[in-house]
Parts: sequence; structure tokens; C-alpha cells
Amino acid sequence: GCGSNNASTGDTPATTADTTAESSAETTAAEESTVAEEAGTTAHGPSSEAAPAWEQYDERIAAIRLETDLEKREALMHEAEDELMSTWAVIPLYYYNDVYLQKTDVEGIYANLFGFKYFGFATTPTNTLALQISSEPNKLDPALNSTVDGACLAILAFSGLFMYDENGQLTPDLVDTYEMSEDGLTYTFTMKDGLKWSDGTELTAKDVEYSWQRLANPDTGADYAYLTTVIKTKDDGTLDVAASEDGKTFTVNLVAPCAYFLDLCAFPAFYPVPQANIESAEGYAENPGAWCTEAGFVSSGPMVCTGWKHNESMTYEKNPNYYAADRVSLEKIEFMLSSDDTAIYNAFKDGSLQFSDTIATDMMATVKDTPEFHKIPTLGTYYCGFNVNSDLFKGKTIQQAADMRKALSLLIDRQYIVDTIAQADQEIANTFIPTGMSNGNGGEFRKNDDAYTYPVEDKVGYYDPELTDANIEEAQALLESAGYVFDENGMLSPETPINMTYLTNDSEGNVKIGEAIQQDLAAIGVNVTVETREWSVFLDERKQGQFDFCREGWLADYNDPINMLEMWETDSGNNDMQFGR
Amino acid sequence: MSDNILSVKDLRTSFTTDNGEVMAVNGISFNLDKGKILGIVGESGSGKSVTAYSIMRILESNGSIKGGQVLYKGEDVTKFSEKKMREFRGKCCSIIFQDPMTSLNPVFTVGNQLREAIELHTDRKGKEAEARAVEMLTLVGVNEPEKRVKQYPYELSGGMRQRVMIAMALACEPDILIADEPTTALDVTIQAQILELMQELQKKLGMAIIMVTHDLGVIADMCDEIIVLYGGRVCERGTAEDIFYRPCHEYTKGLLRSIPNVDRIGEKLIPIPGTPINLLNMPKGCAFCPRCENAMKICIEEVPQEMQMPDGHYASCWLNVKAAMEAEQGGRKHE
Amino acid sequence: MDKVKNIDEMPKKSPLSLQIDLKKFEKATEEEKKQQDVMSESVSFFRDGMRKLMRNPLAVGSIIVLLLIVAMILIVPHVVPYSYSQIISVNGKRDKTASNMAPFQYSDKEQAYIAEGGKVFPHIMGTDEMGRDYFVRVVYGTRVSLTVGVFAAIIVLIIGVLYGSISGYFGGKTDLIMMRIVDIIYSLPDMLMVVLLSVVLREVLNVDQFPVLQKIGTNMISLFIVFGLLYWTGMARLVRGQILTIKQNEYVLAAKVSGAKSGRIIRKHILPNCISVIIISAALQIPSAIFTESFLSFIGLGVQAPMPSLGSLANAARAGISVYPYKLIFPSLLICLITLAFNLLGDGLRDAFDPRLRR
Amino acid sequence: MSKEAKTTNKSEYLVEVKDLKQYFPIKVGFMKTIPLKAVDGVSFAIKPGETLGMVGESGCGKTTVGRSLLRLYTPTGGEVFYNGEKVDGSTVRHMRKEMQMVFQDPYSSLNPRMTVEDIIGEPLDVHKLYTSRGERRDKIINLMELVGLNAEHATRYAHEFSGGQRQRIGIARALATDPKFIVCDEAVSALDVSIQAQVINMFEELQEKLGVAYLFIAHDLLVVHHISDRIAVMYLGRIVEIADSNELNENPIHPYTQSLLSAVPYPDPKMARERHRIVLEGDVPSPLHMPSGCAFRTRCKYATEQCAKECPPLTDRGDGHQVACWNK
Amino acid sequence: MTKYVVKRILLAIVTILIVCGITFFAMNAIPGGPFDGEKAVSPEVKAALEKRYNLDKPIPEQFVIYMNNLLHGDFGISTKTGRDIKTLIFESFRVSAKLGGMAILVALALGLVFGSLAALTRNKLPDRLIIFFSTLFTSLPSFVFATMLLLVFCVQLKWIPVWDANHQNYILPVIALAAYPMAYITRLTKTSMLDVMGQDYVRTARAKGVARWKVIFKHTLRNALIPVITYVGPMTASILTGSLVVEKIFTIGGLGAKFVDGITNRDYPMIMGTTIFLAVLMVTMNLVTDIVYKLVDPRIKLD
Ligand SMILES: Nc1ncnc2c1ncn2[C@@H]1O[C@H](COP(=O)(O)OP(=O)(O)OP(=O)(O)O)[C@@H](O)[C@H]1O
Ligand SMILES: Nc1ncnc2c1ncn2[C@@H]1O[C@H](COP(=O)(O)OP(=O)(O)OP(=O)(O)O)[C@@H](O)[C@H]1O
Ligand SMILES: [Mg+2]
Ligand SMILES: [Mg+2]
Repeated sequence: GCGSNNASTGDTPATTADTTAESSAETTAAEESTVAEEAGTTAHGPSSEAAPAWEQYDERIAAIRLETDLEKREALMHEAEDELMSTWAVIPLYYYNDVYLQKTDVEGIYANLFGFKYFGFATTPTNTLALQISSEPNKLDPALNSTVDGACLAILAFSGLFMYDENGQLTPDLVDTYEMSEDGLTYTFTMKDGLKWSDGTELTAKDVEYSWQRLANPDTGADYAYLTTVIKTKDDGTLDVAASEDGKTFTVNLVAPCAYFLDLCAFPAFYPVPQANIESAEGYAENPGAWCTEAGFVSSGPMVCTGWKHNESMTYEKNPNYYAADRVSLEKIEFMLSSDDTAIYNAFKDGSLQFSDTIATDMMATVKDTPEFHKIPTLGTYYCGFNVNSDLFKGKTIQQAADMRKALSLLIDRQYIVDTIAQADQEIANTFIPTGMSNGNGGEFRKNDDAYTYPVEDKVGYYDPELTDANIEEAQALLESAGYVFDENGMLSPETPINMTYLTNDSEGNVKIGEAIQQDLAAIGVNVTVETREWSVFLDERKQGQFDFCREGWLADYNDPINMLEMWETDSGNNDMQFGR
Repeated sequence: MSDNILSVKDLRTSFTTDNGEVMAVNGISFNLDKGKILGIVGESGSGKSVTAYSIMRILESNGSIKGGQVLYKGEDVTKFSEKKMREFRGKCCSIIFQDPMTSLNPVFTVGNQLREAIELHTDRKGKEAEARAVEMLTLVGVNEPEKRVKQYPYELSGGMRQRVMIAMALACEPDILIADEPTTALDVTIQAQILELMQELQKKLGMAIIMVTHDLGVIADMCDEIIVLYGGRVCERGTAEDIFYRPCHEYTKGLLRSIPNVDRIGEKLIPIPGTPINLLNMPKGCAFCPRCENAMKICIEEVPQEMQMPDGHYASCWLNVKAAMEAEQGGRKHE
Repeated sequence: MDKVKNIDEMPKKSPLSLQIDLKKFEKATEEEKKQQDVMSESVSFFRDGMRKLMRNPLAVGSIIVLLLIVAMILIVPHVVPYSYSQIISVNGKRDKTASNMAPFQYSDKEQAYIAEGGKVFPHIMGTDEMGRDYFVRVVYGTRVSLTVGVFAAIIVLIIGVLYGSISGYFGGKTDLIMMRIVDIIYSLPDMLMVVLLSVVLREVLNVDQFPVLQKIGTNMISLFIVFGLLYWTGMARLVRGQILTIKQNEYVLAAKVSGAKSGRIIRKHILPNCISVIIISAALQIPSAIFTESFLSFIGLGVQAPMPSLGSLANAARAGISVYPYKLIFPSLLICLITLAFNLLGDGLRDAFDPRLRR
Repeated sequence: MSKEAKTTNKSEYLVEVKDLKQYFPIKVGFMKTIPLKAVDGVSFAIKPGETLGMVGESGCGKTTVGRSLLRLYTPTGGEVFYNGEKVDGSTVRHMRKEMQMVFQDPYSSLNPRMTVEDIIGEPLDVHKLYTSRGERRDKIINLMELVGLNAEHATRYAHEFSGGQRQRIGIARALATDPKFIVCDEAVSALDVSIQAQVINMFEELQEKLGVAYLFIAHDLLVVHHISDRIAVMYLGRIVEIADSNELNENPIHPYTQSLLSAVPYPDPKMARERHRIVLEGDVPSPLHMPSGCAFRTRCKYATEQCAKECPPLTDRGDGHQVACWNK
Repeated sequence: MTKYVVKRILLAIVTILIVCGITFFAMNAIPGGPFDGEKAVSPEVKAALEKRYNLDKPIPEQFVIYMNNLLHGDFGISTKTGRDIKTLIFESFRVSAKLGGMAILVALALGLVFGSLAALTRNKLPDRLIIFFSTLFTSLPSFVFATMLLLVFCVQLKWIPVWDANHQNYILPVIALAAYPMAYITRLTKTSMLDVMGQDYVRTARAKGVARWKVIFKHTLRNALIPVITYVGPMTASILTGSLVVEKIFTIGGLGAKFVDGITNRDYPMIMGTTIFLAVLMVTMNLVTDIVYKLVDPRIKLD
């Protein structure tokens, strides 16, 4: 077939003075750090000459953690993001949002910024609700769960100290009132009166204490145990939290003031769980989550799980012992545990379902304009990333490597990806910290203000996310500056080819995005091979850095930029781009 | 002719095959009298079995009777309904097959298969049928019949199985027993046992037997009447003496010459030259003429008609016509 | 009714005989007799089989369908000006309106372009969700699926025949042990092995050195090998069984009496006599490999994107079935046609060539 | 003939079989086998150009004798001499040229995928008996003509021939290496009477022309009698009687031979009716569970206690007429 | 017979042990582990988890521990869901077996009937139709077929709801599951029926005057069953273990998906549990097949 040489032809104009200046400045900075590095022996020096130095970033994150001045903290976080983005190793594509289908006679389902849905307060004409979340949840134990679907189920069956209301605002849940100390380091919660577990036993602050300690204990094996690091620890390694003798109040001591601490209190991992039931469950010794692997476990939320046909369906019924049972009108919820798009869509269409969490992309165009379609923003970014140690950058300077990455980033048609692949009208991204993320000081992080303006001011980000001719020209210029030669058609000359792999897992949408990027880069003659991998293999290879370019995505765990910045620390388990390694 | 129990008239049976229509039986006629043994001989593929199967109407699905009649006590079997046919089979006419190894169903006990035949055609059911089965096995000389009925065919020897077949065929005392090469697959000593048994039973029960075989020895031993087949047609028919001592068809003559004979030890056999006939490639005239030493031009052109010989047996050979004509001419000349 | 004629009556009753030309009663010459006895024209086993095959309308139909499909996958990529991974662009600009078009539909931009006098090759099967020409994708998918099928069958054939013939010919303890190994492989979870092999092979195979292999892609090569390594057991059993029966034939004994060695016996007597059965079952292996590939696509382990296979196309189209049924219908139809054709052809070959069915 | 005269210890016999034993291990149950004594101590000898007939009931070991003789099985015991030379693993390949076999089934003994030319040419190929393709072809045509086949049939496949013709092909194959000895294992049993006569005649003609010796195995006594110079009668793995063909016919001694002869259906109605059949009771016992002593005693009306105790040896009753029986 | 069964079971145990070994080392050889996720788990937690599942020990030792536990009937706990593998497998097997059992019955019954019918009407219209359609059935990938069933009967005709929490409808899954084996059995039955119909003993039965239908059902079918049994044995094993495709499309919690899930999640205990279960089932079915053989055909000697 004929090639896709639709790239802009014509000569590439010289790079603007701006970029040159900027890049030279960066170069010097980089050189400095290289020198510094050579002087002292650091444990994690960049293994590749082209990889950016990373000690400074690690230091910044450490500083952010301890910074008590929230404004300064915000500034530091912007600096960190600047540094991250200046490497051009992280290429944001779009900000996540969440879409679902809901019958028009169903009301009262709402979600928070993390995509956790509150089904408990829904109203339907029949007081029953049939809904679909993706297949079998792994764990219903709020502490052990690590999936969004699991969180929805935890929210339904359990209550936390706080919760979100339908406007997305934090409101007390089990807590009646709370107090924060002046220095912001100590919180004291007073529990509501007459709280009960679903089996009728009393729920007190002691349960909360037990649950938090349980979450933090590595032996529990909770994925979210790390969230407790904001809390001080006692000498024996346990958390510095305490319940009063009467079980009325609960005190927490923090390491540093934490703007999102109450968010954590609304996070399912911190929900109280019934100690007696947990410890009496068969197999508790080997398996702390054994107590809720079947229906009928004790909980504290609006509804209790009464039926669980594994991989088929779950049934939740109203919890009469819920403190706000009068606010719950639903009698019963039935979950379809399916992941088959065809079955789900048709079940929704024929009325077997009133709510469906999954919409196949092929159906998007059809359902988008119906009143049943709902779209909510979530805190997360779909991005892809370069392995900074990849052979792709062999022989380049740090700056040239960054330029190359920037060029490739500029070539991606993000709007096309959103329009034809993701299809849920996501906002295309030009920052790593997504829109809607708080700045840890009551405001929104992604905003130009007096303290900080993004490099591309009018687009509030690091580049123009739209694919424009200017972008393409700039990309070519950048590549030329990195030593690449173009022919008269604006195509990369065969003498200086770029051949790289794009690593993705084998789910359809991700592969398609890979294909779109492949096409985008092919426009100037960059040769991308899309490598699909089975999920676990993908994770493993990505973690090991066995890729040039790969698919990534991050949904925030809590509403603070640090959640997305600390992952790039050299030692972080999520540092897939291999910074500093 | 009141003794006549079965008469076959101009029977024609053909098979449709991949390579065209095969006329396996092409106008066969004969009569069978009560209590007589009729032998059918002929080489492999001459249509002996097909004749037998046509009488019983148990041809394979690609075969059908194209013409002629099979008269059983005056009634035309070829026109029987399926139900009447079932009555006919087993009750009026039974058959024993060549290979006792494969003719019994391997997955049912001997008793089961015997009982099935008995229950189908008599009023004996259950225990009674079982008793009859044992009785029949005793009759055919099977030792320990009570034990045998519980055995599977594969547990019996060949001779034993053939006895079971005979017992099964005779269980409902049919008027006619067709034996399609009943001893070919058996050893000489066992063959003798079976032939002895059949003769004995025939005398005892008085049924008519059609003995199909290619072994002239067996024929000579057993049969009153003989018909000789070649290429789906009758060459010659008559009594055993007629056929063996006064053969009037070139094929019969050749056949008799080609068997080793104790009296002619040391002499060369005189084989019939050529290869057996290919039914797909039938000659226009006499089927035997390509192998016939004395074939005449007319043999190539025309199918010979059956003709009664002076001693009363029948043969279909142009040579006989020629001889008759010559005799007549000679007679005329003499006149 | 009785046609019997009394010899005495005969000359009188049959006026014919009077007219009989006495010349006819002369002895016939050998030549005249010979003319009667012509042997039918010589047919080799192969030609006889082919003749039978050609008389089987289903088999002939299948051959025609397969030939057409092969012609299609060879010709179409040269005729249609789109490539399987190319997103349709008009005037050098990517055409975002061109996604999910019905067969023979043109996008707005294309219509405008046509109005300006430009020429656009029609989208015979429409376009996919990314705005790629679906016809070309289906054609490439067919190419991939067929290749997978054929190569898998060949690999299975080679391993199975080697293993089965060794086991069957030598018999005894060798046979016993080799068949136990087959049992074990048969009981291994093939899914696990597929994942394992495809990962391991990717590391082991260094495709970069072979441009041809690189074009096929590691996933595809590992697919072949996976099929080869997992599904040969059936073939090995079949070959072994065949050889065990053929070994019983007297012609093998005759060759031994002649002094032939094992190698010659296998080559000249055993293999030629089971080769047709083996080839038939290899032909039937093709659809099953295509099936397995499509199943692997279903669970997401198929060929490398953006290279399509029929299975991955069909699987991807399932979600949108109510809106874009054609996206499922085209690849499914092709899978169906190919497997149906191979199955019917295999049946036909079996009827025509399998000596066991000869009557 | 003269070429073969180089053997050192010349013997009057072409083939000599001494106490041949062939046991097959039969699996019974788990890991246990018992020997099936298919041939249990058979001795005989064949002179050049002679025909030894061998008869016996199915399963008595006739085929096994023929095959162990040609070393298609490794014999359990006993020796075979060819021209006075012992046939064993090392000499067998050479012997293969001299000793050949014709099989019973004309259908399964010819490879359906080979042309007649290749089938007959196989022994030539194996023993490299030609120097050029032309010579090979000439030899094949000669052989075909020798057995009365049309040379133009050389390129045809076996399945296109009738049974008799196929058997001729088999014989031509056996003759390809100019053997001096041919085992004919039921070589005519599957053929029609008229064709059988053709083939028997051919065997006789070939013997006259080429001087081959035959071990002629068959169950049809008439045929065996016709073709053989001497006849051996086997019963359950042993020879019970061996004598000149006419002598055996006229003066059978062993009760088994007697009944065998009397049971032969004789193609003459008068004689058949006059004759008295000696019908044996029962079946041949299974070779796995052989009766003690004389194997025939279970069906023998002369059986005595001695028969159960001891197996009778083959004893000469004059003129080379050997019988294994205590009572006769 | 008992001796035979004991011998076979011993052999089976050896086979399964080897399969266990291969699987164990194979699954550990694949990249990725059970506690890897999109987001990395903190090292302490990961260490604790690995300790809990003995993953911190060298692989051969892990294998010994696993086999030892297995001997005590302990299949371990799923690393993904924390559920007991034994309950999990048996629970899903109940579902799969119910579904599969029905499918096998349907496939067998219809396959035998259609196959016999085709054999009886050889080369006539019914035969041609049956053979064509059964070939067609074997020519559609199961996921396409199942999707089409869903679309036609649930969406177009609306006879059955796509999903109902309380009344799992088994009709469509059974059809989807039975289609392929049914078509296969049909074709197999036809060939084997034709084969048997040409046998001498069938002619004997007809000559006895046995009615046509009785000839077919008593004398022919039972003998014709033998090759069918060879196929049905292993097929039963594979159907009883569930089909991923059908379970996924019709939302059924069977065993079929478990294995694939186990692999994708690197849920080692699950992989081992399902592998052993499948192998045992396979071996059992082979044994059962052989015994059924013996029942159907008394000639067959078991050893
Ligand atoms: N089902 C069939 N389909 C086609 N041809 C058949 C069929 N059955 C028999 N024939 C043909 O009919 C001819 C006569 O067969 P038949 O079985 O009657 O021979 P026969 O005289 O019994 O021979 P044999 O001595 O070998 O039993 C043969 O040429 C045979 O090929
Ligand atoms: N390869 C073998 N393995 C085991 N047993 C065998 C083998 N060959 C022959 N036998 C057994 O040895 C005995 C003699 O067989 P053989 O074939 O020599 O008999 P035969 O006299 O040729 O019989 P037939 O007249 O049926 O050909 C039989 O019981 C047979 O079952
Ligand atoms: Mg016959
Ligand atoms: Mg034999």
C-alpha cells in the first residue's frame, strides 16, 4: 500500500531563541549535577550518559514531605513537576474521567474524584437496583482492596470516619466532630453515638484504632499500608493513634501537617473493620482477609452483602443497623459480575441492568448523546513514558535525549486519541498532575497564579496539547538539534533512523493508542513497533525498564500532587522511567 | 411340482458404485424342492452371495433387485412388505454366513443373540426362549450349552461360532436354510464337523438347503442339485452327477479339470486361462468367452440361451447349440 | 416365463436359429477374444484419488473457495491503496471523520475531496474505529490467520511424524516411554505453556538478525512454535497408530525378506502408505490452529498489533456488534469460510485417499 | 547351481531345520508373561529342487515355521542350515538372497503405493543386482514374462490386478534374486480354483526350470498332495507325521493325519457318498494351554495314559515315513 | 479389573506428579509475580506477603512445601482473592459440571441421533444437510457463535433476558457449549455407523428378521459407539472444566475462567490447583473411558 507521508512538508524553520536559551540553561544544570555526581559516589548514578541526573528530584520530594508551610510546599511541588517534565520522559496524553450508563429513573448515585461510586443512597422506583461493575472483586476487605471496584463495594458495605457527599465534599461519617491541633499534627475525632456493626454489636473508636494499626502492619499485606506513613509511629513500630477508654474519641498524631489527611479518613483502606469477626474467621492465621471471602460478613455501611455467587453476581441488602438507615431507601442491590462488553451493554439495553460501569468504546458514539450517559472527572492521567536509560538515547547528551523525547511528544495527536479511541471526551493533557488536583492548600494545582505560571501560559501546561503544524515544525527542529537528518519530504533520513518499541499490555484500547502513536510518529519517519504483552509480563518488563517507550497511567490515591510526584523518586517502586537508576 | 418350495425366476440384482452400475446377478433362475440341497458354485465375484442375499432381501443399501421373481410357496418375496419380509426372514428362510468370526455381534452374548431370533418368530419369551436356545445349542453339538449362552462370541472358537450361527438359523425351524460358504473360513477337520452336522440336521429336520460355495468338494459331498454361476449368469444346472460327470459348459469343464485330483497325481493341472471377469467391463456376449478355449464368433456377439441337454440338465453355451445344429444337420443329411 | 428351451424344440421354435449365420459358429481368434478383455486404463493411486476428489462437489467447492481466498490475499494488498495500519488521511491530513464507516461509505472529507475531483478508493468493508480501511485489515487478517494455520500445521506435521514414527516403528519400551511423555504433555495446561513459551521464546529468538522473521513478528513466530510444541501429540498418536497397522502388512515382511533395512522400509513402505492420512489430518489441523489463534486473540494473546488476525478482528468487533455488525460479520465469515473449506476438503481428501474407506 | 558349490561342509540337503523352537512371550496380567509355544521342536530337511508340503490346522505354527526359518523372527531355539551353513544373525543378509517367501494374501503383500516394476525391483535394489537402469528394467521384464505377466503392465499399481495376477507379482518378486529356496505360505489359498491351478502350474514349471526348492505351506490337502514330494503334518507346534506324499496319502499312520485325509471334501459325488469321514471331536486346544504329553490326545480316540505323560518322538516307520505317536 | 484400575491409578499419579512439577517450575519461570500490580506495593508489605505464601524461599523448596501441603489436602490460598483454592475450585466446578454435564448430554443425544440419521440416509438430502451444518458448526469460533446466540435470542427475539441475578438461564450457554462437540459427534457417529452397517453381524441381524429400527439401535449403534467414546472421554473432561468463552459471555462463574485468571494474575496456588484438578479429571476420564469401552465392547481386555 502507499505510505502515510502526510507529514508537513517544507523546510523546518530555525528554532526559536526562546527554546534555545531554555535548553542551554538546562544543559548547564545537568552538567553541574553530572560533575557533582562524579565528585561524590552516589548509589544510584544514571546508568546511561543520556539520562538526567536525579538526586535533586529526590531531595525535593523529601523536602516536600517535611515542609510544614503549605504555600512553600506547593511551590516545591511545582518545581518537582517542572523538573519531571523537563526530562520529557513522561508524556501525558489525557486526564482520566469516568463514564457510566444509568437509567433515567435511577437517582442518587454519585462518585468522588477517585471514581469511587456511592450506590447506597440511590433511589429507584422499585427500591431495587441491578448494576454492573467489572468482574469479580478480588477482596472485599477494605484494607486489603486495591481496586476501584473493590472500593465501591467497600463504600457500600462499610463506613469510614469521613465520606464524600454528592457534591464531592468531605463530610463526617462515623465521626460526630473532630479537632485539629494548632500545628496541624494532632487530630482528635469524636465518634457518633450508638454506632453499630451490622450484627448489632457496638462500633467504637477502638475498632478504628485496631483497623488502622492493622492497615499499617506489614503482615496484613495491605497494598495501601504506605498511606499510613503520614502518621507518626511509636517505638514499637505501631502507629501513634489511640482510642479513648470509653471508645468515644480517637486521636491521631501526624509526622507533618497533612492537607489531605481527612481525605485519607474517607479512603476505604482506613475504614474500621470488625476485629472479633476477623480474628475468629477460619484460616485467619494464614489469611487476614479470610473473614470476607464469602457473603454474610459483618460490616457497617448502608448495605450488607447477603449473596455472592462468585464470578456471577452479588447481592447487597439494606443494613438496618446502619446509623443513617433512614437515608437509605434501597432494599437490595444486585451486581452483575461481568467483564464482557457485549453482554453488559445488551443487559443494560434490555433493562436487566439499571447501571453499567463499563461502556465499550465502540458503543460510545451511540450512547454519548443519550440521557443515560454520565461522565465524571477523576484524578488521574493517562500517559506514556520513555525509559531514560534506553539504547535509543545512546550517544546523545542529556539535552539531546530530552529534545528527542520532547519532539516525539509534540508529534502525538492527543485529540485524535481521545476522539477515536478513548472516546469519552477526556481532556487532553499537557501536565502530569491532572486538572482538579488540589494544591494541598485549598486551591487547585493546575492553575496559573501569582506564585506560578506554566511554561506555556495560555495552555496552562508544558506544551500545546493540540497537534499543530507548529508542533510538528518544532519537533523536527528538536530532532535536528539532536543530530537527526531529514530529507526533502520532511521525513527522517534513512541514515539517522529512529527505531523504537512501544510496550503496552494487550487490552484493546491501550493497543490502539499504541497504534495511533505509531502512526503519528511514522508521519516523520520514526519507526515504532508496538509490543503487546500479557498483563503480568507487561508489568514486569515495564518495572525492569525493558522498553523504549511504554504505556502508563496513574489514578491518584488521594487528592494531593505528592501522590503523583513521589512515585518518581529513584527508589520508588513505580519509577518505571528508571530515573536515577 | 408340489414339492417346490422356492423358485427364482430371472432374478436381476445390481449395485450402484462409484464406477457405475454393476449387474451382479443377471437373470438367474432355479427351483428348490422341499428337503433337497441345492448347491450354488462359481468363482469369487460370480454373484453367489448376491443371489442368496437377494432372496433374503438383505442387500447392502446400494444394491437393489432390478427384476425377476423369488417365489416362496407361490408368493413373490420381492413384493413382500417390510413387515411380511421380517416374518419371512428367520421363520421361512434363514441364512448362515461365510465368516463365523464376524457374523456374530461381538457385544452381545451368544444367548442374547439366539434368544433374539427365537423371540422374534415364536411365542417363546424370556426363560422359555432361553431354554430353547440351550436346546438348539445342544442340537448343534455345542458342549456345555448352559455355559455357552452366557459367553461372548469372541470367547468361542471358529467352529463353535459357526455352530451357534447354525443354531440361530435353525431356531425357528425355517423351511429353507441358505448357507453362504459356511465352511470356507474353517479348518479341514472343523469343516468336516460342520458339514456332517448340516447333513444330519437336514435329515432330521427336513428343510431345504441352498449351499453356496466355491469348493467343488463340498458341493459333491452335499448337494442333490447344482447350479454353476459365472459372471452373474447361470452356466449350467442339474443334478450333482450331471454336473460332475457330464458337464456341458466350457466353464464347468474347465473348473473340473483345474482341481487337483488324487487319481491324476503327477499330471499337470489344466487351468482355465485368463483372469476372472470384471463386472464393470462385461463382454457383450457370453461372459466366459474371453477365457474360453473354444469360443466362437457368436460367443463374442450374443449371450447364449439356456438349453436343456439330452440328459435333462440345463446349460447355456453356444457350443451346445452348435452341436445340436450339427446333429440336426447331420440328421437331415442322414435323412 | 421360464426361458428354458427344450433342445428338441429349439430349432423349430426358434426361427432365429435357422437364420443364424453359421459363420458365427466359427472359432474366434485370440485377438477377437482379447478385445473383450481390455484392462481398464492405468490409474495411479494419486490420480485415482484426485479423480474421486474432483467428483465431490463439496471438495471442489472448497478448493475453489480456498483458491479465491489465496488469490485475494495475494492480490488485494497490491490493488487497494491503503495499508493495514494506516489511518485514512485526505490531502495529507488525518481524517477523523472516517472512523467506523459502513461499507462503501465515504467520509465528509472524502466526499469533499471527491467533489473537488479527487479519487478515493472505496472502503469495501467500511472502516474501523480508528479510521483504517477494514477491507485491507480483513485481508491482512486472513493472510495472518492462514499463515498461522498453515505453518502451525506444518510444524505439527514435522514433529508429530518424527515422534510418532520413531515410537511406532521401534515399539516396545521405546514406544511405552514415548507415549507416556505424550500423555504428560497432553495433560499440561496449554494456556500456561502458551504464555510461558511466548515469553521465553521472545527472549530466545533473536529475530533482529533475520529481516524476514522480523517482518512476521516475534509473537507470530512464537505462536507457530507454541502450536508446534503443544499440538503435535495428536499427530504423533495418529502416526504411531498408522505405523503400527502398516507394520502388520505382509508387504513390510516381504521387504524384510528381500533384505531391506529399517530405513528403507520406513521410507519406501511405511511412510508412503500413511502419508495421505497424515496429510489429511494436517489439513484438518489448519482450521484448528486458526481457531486456537482466534481463541488466543479472545484472551488477548494473539498476534502483534497493529497486524490484525481474523480472530482479533472478530473479537474486537464483538463489543460494537449492535451498532457495527459488519465488523464482526466480515472476519467471522472469512474464518467460517476458511475452516469450512478446509474441513470439507479434508473430508473429501479422506474419502478419496484414505485406503481404509476404500470398498 | 555350480556356483553355490563352494560351501565347505557340503550337505545333501539344501535346507535343514533342527529342533526349531519359537516361543512368543504373551502378557498375562501385570508384568507377567508366559511363553506361547508356537513352534516347539520341529526338524525337517529339504533337498535342492524338492517340495516339502506342510499342512495342519489354523494356528498350529505353519507360518511361524516358515518365518523363523527365514529369520524374520529370532528363533528361541534350534538351528537352521542352508547348504550346510548355519543361518544366524550374521549370515542372514547373505541368505536373504537365496531364500525367499511368497505370501498368502495377494492384497496386503503388495505395497499399494508402488508400481509393479518397483515391487519386483525391490530385491534387486536391496542387493544391488544390476549395473544400469536398463539392466534393471530388463531383469524385471524377464521376471514378469517368466511368471506370465504382460511386460506392459510394469508401470501399473498392484491394486489394478486380479488376485491371481497379484500372486504372480509376488512370485516374481521372490524370484528376483534367483533364490534356491522359497517358502510359500498359503500362496494359493486365497485364489479361486481356476486361478489356483494357474499358479500351482507356475510353481511347478519354475521348479523344473530353475530348480528351486519349496516349503509349501497350505491347508488344502489336495493341493499340497498335488505339488509336494513329501508332506509334513503339523499339530500344535509339532510335526506329527512326515512322509512321501503318495505314501502319506495311501498309508497315513497318525490318527490326526487319518482324520485329516478323510475329511478332505472330494470333488466327486459318488466317491464322496461312499467314503467314511473320520470326524474329530472338539477343537484344537489353545497353544497357551497345551495339553501335557501328546498335544493331540484330547481329540484322539486311541489316547492312553502314556500319551498324557510323555510327548511321542518322531520315529521312522520305514522309507523316511516318520510318525510321532505312541499307539500307531 | 481392580488390578487394572490400581495400575492405571498408580500410573496416573506419576503422570500428575510430573505435570505438577513441570507446571510449578514453568509458572515460576514466567516473568511477573502475584503481587505485582499497576502500582507498586511497598517493599515491607511485599516481603510480608511473600513470606506468607512461602515465595521468599528457593523454588525447589517451595515445590516441596507445596507438595507436602497437597498431601495433607491443602491446596493453599489464592494470592489474588485470599479464598481457599479447594473451595474455590469445587464451587466453580459445580457450576461448570452442571453446565458441562447438560451440554454433554445434549451433544451426545443430538450427535448420535443426527449422526445415525445421516448414516441411514447416506448421500441423500438429510445426510448432506446434516453433514453440511455440522461442519458449519465446527467452523465458527465459539466466541462468535456465543455472541450470535446472545444477540439473536436475548437481544432480537427477547426470549431470554441477557442477565438475571436470580435465575441463571442455562439454555444458551448449553447450546453454545454443546454445538462443537455435537457437530463432531455427528460426524463421528456417521462414519462409524457406516462402518458398522457394513459389518457382517448387522447383516446377520437383518437376516434374522429383526426390525430395521432395532437393528440400528441394538446392533449398530452400540458398536458404532466405540470411536465416539474415544472422543467423548477427553471431551467430557475438557467440557466439565468449563469454557472461558461461554462463561465470560454468559456471566457464569465456572472453572474455565479460573485458570486463565490464575495465569494472568500469577496466582500460583490457583494455577497449581486448577492444573492438578484438570489433570486428575483428564486422567479419570481416560480411565472411565477405558472402563466404558470394556462395558460396551466385551472383547476389549483391560491391560
Ligand atoms: N455392495 C456392493 N456394491 C457393489 N458391488 C457389489 C456389492 N456387493 C457385491 N458386489 C459385486 O457383485 C459381484 C458378486 O458378488 P458376490 O458377493 O455375490 O460374489 P460371490 O460369488 O459371493 O463371491 P465370493 O466367492 O468371493 O463370496 C462382485 O463382483 C461384487 O464386486
Ligand atoms: N508375532 C506373534 N506374537 C505372538 N503370537 C504369535 C505371533 N505369531 C504367531 N503367533 C501365535 O503362534 C501360533 C501359531 O501361529 P501361526 O501363524 O504360525 O499359525 P498357522 O499355522 O500359520 O495358522 P494359519 O493357518 O491360521 O495361518 C498361533 O497361536 C498364533 O496366535
Ligand atoms: Mg460370497
Ligand atoms: Mg499361517
